[in-house]
Amino acid sequence: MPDSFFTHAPEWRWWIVFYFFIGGIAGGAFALAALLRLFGQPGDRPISRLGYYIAFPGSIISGILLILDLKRPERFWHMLIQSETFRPAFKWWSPISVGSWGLLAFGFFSFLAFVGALAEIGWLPRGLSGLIQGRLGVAVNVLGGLSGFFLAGYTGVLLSTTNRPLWSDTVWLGLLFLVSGFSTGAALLLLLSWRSNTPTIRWLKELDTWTLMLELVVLVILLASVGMAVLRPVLFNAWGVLLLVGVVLVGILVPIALHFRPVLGRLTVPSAAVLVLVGGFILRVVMLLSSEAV
Amino acid sequence: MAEPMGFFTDTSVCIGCKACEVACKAWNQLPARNGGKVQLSGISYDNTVELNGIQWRHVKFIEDFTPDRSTERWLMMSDVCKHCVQAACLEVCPTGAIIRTEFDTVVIQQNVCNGCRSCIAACPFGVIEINPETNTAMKCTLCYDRLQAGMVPACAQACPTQSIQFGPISELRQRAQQRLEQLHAAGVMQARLYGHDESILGGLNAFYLLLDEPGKYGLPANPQLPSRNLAPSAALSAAGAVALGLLGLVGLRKQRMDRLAAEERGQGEGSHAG
Amino acid sequence: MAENHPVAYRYVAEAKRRGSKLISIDPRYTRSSAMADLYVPLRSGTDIAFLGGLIRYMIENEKYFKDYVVNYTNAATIIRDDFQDTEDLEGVFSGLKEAPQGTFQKYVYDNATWQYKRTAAWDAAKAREEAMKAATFAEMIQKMVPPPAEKDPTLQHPRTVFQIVRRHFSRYTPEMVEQICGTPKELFLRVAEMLAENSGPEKTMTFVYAMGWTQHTYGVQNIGAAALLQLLLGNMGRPGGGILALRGHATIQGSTDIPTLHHSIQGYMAHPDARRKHDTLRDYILTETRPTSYWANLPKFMVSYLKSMYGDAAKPENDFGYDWHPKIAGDYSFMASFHAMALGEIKGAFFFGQNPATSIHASLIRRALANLDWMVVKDNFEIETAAFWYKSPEVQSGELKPEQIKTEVFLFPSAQVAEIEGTFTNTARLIQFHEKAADPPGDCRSDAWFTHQLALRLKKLYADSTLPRDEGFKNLTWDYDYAPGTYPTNTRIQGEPDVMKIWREVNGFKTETGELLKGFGELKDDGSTTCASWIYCGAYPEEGRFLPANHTPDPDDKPGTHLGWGFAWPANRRILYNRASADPNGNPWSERKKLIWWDAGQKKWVGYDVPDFPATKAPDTPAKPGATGLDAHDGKSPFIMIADGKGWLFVPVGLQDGPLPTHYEPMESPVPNLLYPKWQNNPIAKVYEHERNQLATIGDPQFPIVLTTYRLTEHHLAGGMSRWLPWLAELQPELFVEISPELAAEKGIKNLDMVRITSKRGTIVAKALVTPRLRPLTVAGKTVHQIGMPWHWGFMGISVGDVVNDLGAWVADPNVQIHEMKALLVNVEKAQ
Amino acid sequence: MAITVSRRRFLKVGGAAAGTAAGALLGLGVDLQPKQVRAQQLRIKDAQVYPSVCPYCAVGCGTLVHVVNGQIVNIEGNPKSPVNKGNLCPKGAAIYQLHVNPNRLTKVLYRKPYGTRWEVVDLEWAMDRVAELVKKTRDETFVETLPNGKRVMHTTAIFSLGGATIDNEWNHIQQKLMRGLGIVRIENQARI
Repeated sequence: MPDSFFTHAPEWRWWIVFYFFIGGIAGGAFALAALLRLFGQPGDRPISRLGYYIAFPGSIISGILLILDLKRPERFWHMLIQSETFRPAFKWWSPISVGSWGLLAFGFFSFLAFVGALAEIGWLPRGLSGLIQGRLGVAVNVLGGLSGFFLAGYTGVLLSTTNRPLWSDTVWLGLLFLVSGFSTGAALLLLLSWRSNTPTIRWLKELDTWTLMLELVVLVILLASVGMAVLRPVLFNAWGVLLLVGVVLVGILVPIALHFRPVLGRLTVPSAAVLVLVGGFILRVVMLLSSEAV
Repeated sequence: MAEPMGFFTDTSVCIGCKACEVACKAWNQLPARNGGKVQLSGISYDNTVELNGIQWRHVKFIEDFTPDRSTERWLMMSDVCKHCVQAACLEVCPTGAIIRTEFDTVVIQQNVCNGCRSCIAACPFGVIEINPETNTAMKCTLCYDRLQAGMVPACAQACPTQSIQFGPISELRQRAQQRLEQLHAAGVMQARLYGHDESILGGLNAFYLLLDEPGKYGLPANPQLPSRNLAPSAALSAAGAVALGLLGLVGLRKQRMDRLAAEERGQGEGSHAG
Repeated sequence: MAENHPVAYRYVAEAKRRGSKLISIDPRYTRSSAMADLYVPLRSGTDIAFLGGLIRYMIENEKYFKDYVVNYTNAATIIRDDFQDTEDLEGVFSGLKEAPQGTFQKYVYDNATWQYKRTAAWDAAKAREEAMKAATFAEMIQKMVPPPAEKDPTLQHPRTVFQIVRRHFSRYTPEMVEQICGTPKELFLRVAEMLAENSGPEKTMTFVYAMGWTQHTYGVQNIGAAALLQLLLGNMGRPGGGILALRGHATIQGSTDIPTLHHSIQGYMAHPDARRKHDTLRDYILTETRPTSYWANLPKFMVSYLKSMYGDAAKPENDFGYDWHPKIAGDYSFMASFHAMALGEIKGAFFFGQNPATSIHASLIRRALANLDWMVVKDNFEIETAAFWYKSPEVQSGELKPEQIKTEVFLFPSAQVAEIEGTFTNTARLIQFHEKAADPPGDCRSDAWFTHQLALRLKKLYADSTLPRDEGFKNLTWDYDYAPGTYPTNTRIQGEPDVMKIWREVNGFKTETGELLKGFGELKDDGSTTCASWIYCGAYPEEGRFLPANHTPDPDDKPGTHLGWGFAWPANRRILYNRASADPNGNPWSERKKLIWWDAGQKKWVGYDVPDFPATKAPDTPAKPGATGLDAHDGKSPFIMIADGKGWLFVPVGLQDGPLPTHYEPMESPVPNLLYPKWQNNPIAKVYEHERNQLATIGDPQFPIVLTTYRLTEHHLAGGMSRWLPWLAELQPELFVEISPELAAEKGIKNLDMVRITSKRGTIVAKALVTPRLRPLTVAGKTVHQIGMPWHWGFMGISVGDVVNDLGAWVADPNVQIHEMKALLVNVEKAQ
Repeated sequence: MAITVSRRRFLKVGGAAAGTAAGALLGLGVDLQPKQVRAQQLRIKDAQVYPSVCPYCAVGCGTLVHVVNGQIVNIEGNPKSPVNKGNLCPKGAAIYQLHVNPNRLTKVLYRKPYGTRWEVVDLEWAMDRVAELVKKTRDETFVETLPNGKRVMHTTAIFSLGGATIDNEWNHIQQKLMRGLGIVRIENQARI
């Protein structure tokens, strides 16, 4: 039996599945928004703002989900502050520690961007739009974008930095989740703006398709890296079927096909986006729960 | 710092009496599963089945018989937290709840743990679980409180056959080596030590004499730290982030090119790099 | 041993580390077997065949310890000419006759022909007549000394014990052992060789047994066979030797010494009995005293006992109250009593920390409980016995209805060990004191409180009686209240008896001065000493010195007899008959195995233990012809309680069912008795007849499987002290039946399937634990399956399960009335 | 101490030798964790200790009972006892739960003849009632002499069962009281 089978499941279940999914979307959406801010046109601004609108609530929900998953939620702050000395608690080699700080940072920057975006459309004093514009905006976008990437990807690194079956039997999970976060972030942006057909949208569509192809490649490499001894007990069952149908077919291949053959007319883009989101969700479900089931 | 202390568990003399399990529960005031009302497991005489938050010692029973009984062995082993010198749980714990003590043992501070369970997933031996009464991660403390008072851990004191021996690691290693030689001399060539040297996680402060391969006892042959995956995993992710960023930039550049081309063709909207 | 007495096993583990060999002989591969150098399977209930085979092997191969056998056993003694062995009578000894009414037996033995051949004519009846006329007890005893027995130290005389034993076991060949026990011959021979190799001057070997040997209709003879073998190998009275009984209750030894048992009174004296010549104190003494052993002192023990009962009212003129003392007139043992209860002959019952509702043939017992007018249960939890009237399977099935059960039931909650001060006597006769640490909760009280308070109330109720029948009780001394001002102040509980006052009475004191006795050597037969238990005398030698509370162990480098820890009766001796640890001249048999030896300089026995021998009696002391007591033995006779000072290979008196162990089949057996086809079972075994107490026939096709029962280390007996404890309940949560993969395949049973087990007397269900630790054996040419079941369960508590003892039969060993739960015939089927 | 240094040194060297940067850094990371000393509250620190004996089998293991404020807080093997040297079996290790156990009875339960339920009754009342019943049954069933003229002075209609789990002192006064009353059906676990 592979060594990872002598371990116990941490019982990370639905809270974490949703956290990984929503955190991925939020991080991906922010990263996309930041890309548009930093390198795009003024015409990209509505979509980038949409990215901020998604990112900040996403970060809040992520935080709540993470806290809810704790067995002692009232001690969530122990992640950040040592309860006995009140010094910061930070272990750079512990993904969960770094992740807590990363989520905090992401929440902070996405909040700034969120405020900036609201200022930009006049819901808040105009002066605050400087948070996403000019030099400060660059800083917020760069740091927020990086933390967004981090948030989307670290969850996979976290799973790999264990001794559990599947998770620790590969080093590709972080990349997979990152790519999936990016694609689902893009998909949500596409879904929410499906009526428009701006260059930004076209860019997003294009980008999402490429991302999905990358995701497929990463997934294949990941499964290959895990090895049969682990795959057989973990994925040669209903979970594997779900992965093939829900992720590979529904979440990746069909959206790609739709991109090249928009058979559903106006509904093609939102349909593809929904499928990508569904696939991204199922990916988290399968990757977490198939290992937990061992 | 005091001398490193630990357990040497000699499974060749374990009689599977489970005194260690109960002595542990009694000293640490751990509850029985479901108040003791549980079902027969059907796995030989093992009905506690695993180490977990309320089961810090667990006796395994392995019936090793050939159909003709030419081989007949009933292996028993009292399992416990290994108190690894390189402890996976300690490594990943984000709150600092898990500490290394002055005895070189690994202890989860119950007033700090917030139940994130990363230690559970990290432990290569499946030692840690949440205690449903406290909702914190729990495992053997090697009776930290007793050690500080100069007492022997409850399980080692209870063990009738000295299968569980407690003492300074250096001394235990010598004893283990002697016992191994004694068994080899007696023709028990399958006997081996597990975790007695640095090859496994820098050394297990609770190490074993086994009568067969580790896998037979449910022990990983080559347990590793979870952090082995951190750098490659993080590097791949970082590279992925760069790749995705570049992908986006390429797209944006293409978009701009398209736009400039369109502008050249007709009078399009002016653009500014943002 | 590793299974049920793990902490005693610690010393075996230690010995094994030093190179000792361990053999496990058991129908099941147990946790002890897992530790053994050699595991030997055998069919349950065939131990005498196996041990007999070993005896034969040692004799035929001359592996016995000759010096020991010649000097320390009765091997050289010649038996009466009219003695006939089982070899002569095809399975029975001479003296078999029809049993009288009321014994639950078909036959009994008259042991007259089993006696030693005397050097002169001896008329015991006439001697007794003479003795009755004697003035003192000592003179009476003197008149009962018989002439010495004839001997042949060369052991060649055909009627020597040695030759009789040789002939008796001549048919127990390795082949016969294999046929009867199902043990492969090679394995048996390896056992024989290992035992022989590990016995002799340099080495000793010990047998460890528990109920696997005792719970048979020939249980006593099982032990007898082991004793015979150990005497042949010279392993008695020596360190590392002997036969160790692993007993199952904290003070099962103490409650046998101080007998809450019907057949004996204190210190292994027989209970006065209307069936024997016990009419007067003199009769009793003449019947019960063995004049040529330490038992010659019995009059002192008995008179001191009567003084402890009746105090100042016990006087020489009234035979020290002997007539007030009740006599037994039948078998009142456990099964006999429940048999009587089933017939409605018992009105009231007390159950103190014992749970008969899950005991032998429990369904019959539970029905019997409904015949009582009243019963008192005193326990920690609501055990099955207390709950029989509303929760038993018979009530569940509707056969009994609570509204129709007249029994008035009291359930008194008990204090537990740490809430009481008192002593337990362990299986090594070591009396140890436990202190009271805290008050028990609520109305929980110690059992001593209960009995004391009950006695005080009864004393009051009878205070005004003038009936002669109540005179004895009125004279019964009952002085256990603390002296004024000495009652402990750190307790809320009132009315506890003073434990040290009880000990005063048990240990004994001089009636004139009240001075505590220092040992049983000080006892007198004239009423000047009182002592309830002569064997416990000396445990409390003076005020403020209570040896059971001694807590000074030997240091690590000392011999390890730990004479400063607790008190082992008699006289703090740790190994009985330890004179045998030295050779006839008083020197240790070997340096390795020395324990006590004769120091010619000091002219006394010295060593690591308290000598179980007159301290200054030299090895070359000759026996005094015609003397009583130990003067009748020479200095080379270690067995001081035995009439000739020798270990008995052949037992002329004391056993009901023969002077030598003989293989018989259990009352229920899959095969005929291969050794003596005419006598399938112990001819004088007891059967408590009842319509519900039927037995399967030999090789009964309806019940082809042998069931043996056992205990688990995780539980305690009927479960009253374990099934209510969450920490223990979770370790073995449910009843199971261990079935070999072979039988499981035959019956279509899978692991954890529910299985129905049926005997001639009942049916229960249990979960199957299919395990290769059980295996089919080939017995008498046919395959015999054995299954095993732990019997701890019942219908109350955290961990519940069917009552395995429901399958049992009321059959008994004729010596001690123990049952036969270790070998039953059953059938096994998948349930549903 | 020497061994500690070498173990630590090995860790660093071994970590570096492992080759991967992360391995080295992380090995170091673990090693850099300070040794923490945390004062533990020993449950039995201020307890009174009473030597006792295990009430289960007949091996007679010595135990120590720890009491704080009149409450038993811990029971464990007595390392001084030559019988068990601190060892216990699972039952012995569970003695605490014989005492501190929610399933334990603390009141006298009484069931009337033909009753269908338990009643909680007063201890003194129950004792008085049992004494009355003993007297009544004894008086009704007492036999002075058998039909054959043998004097027996007994009753066989009352049965006293048990004793092997109970102190010697109780066994003594119980058998004395029973025999004093002429109750001869006395048995315990020794023959079953």
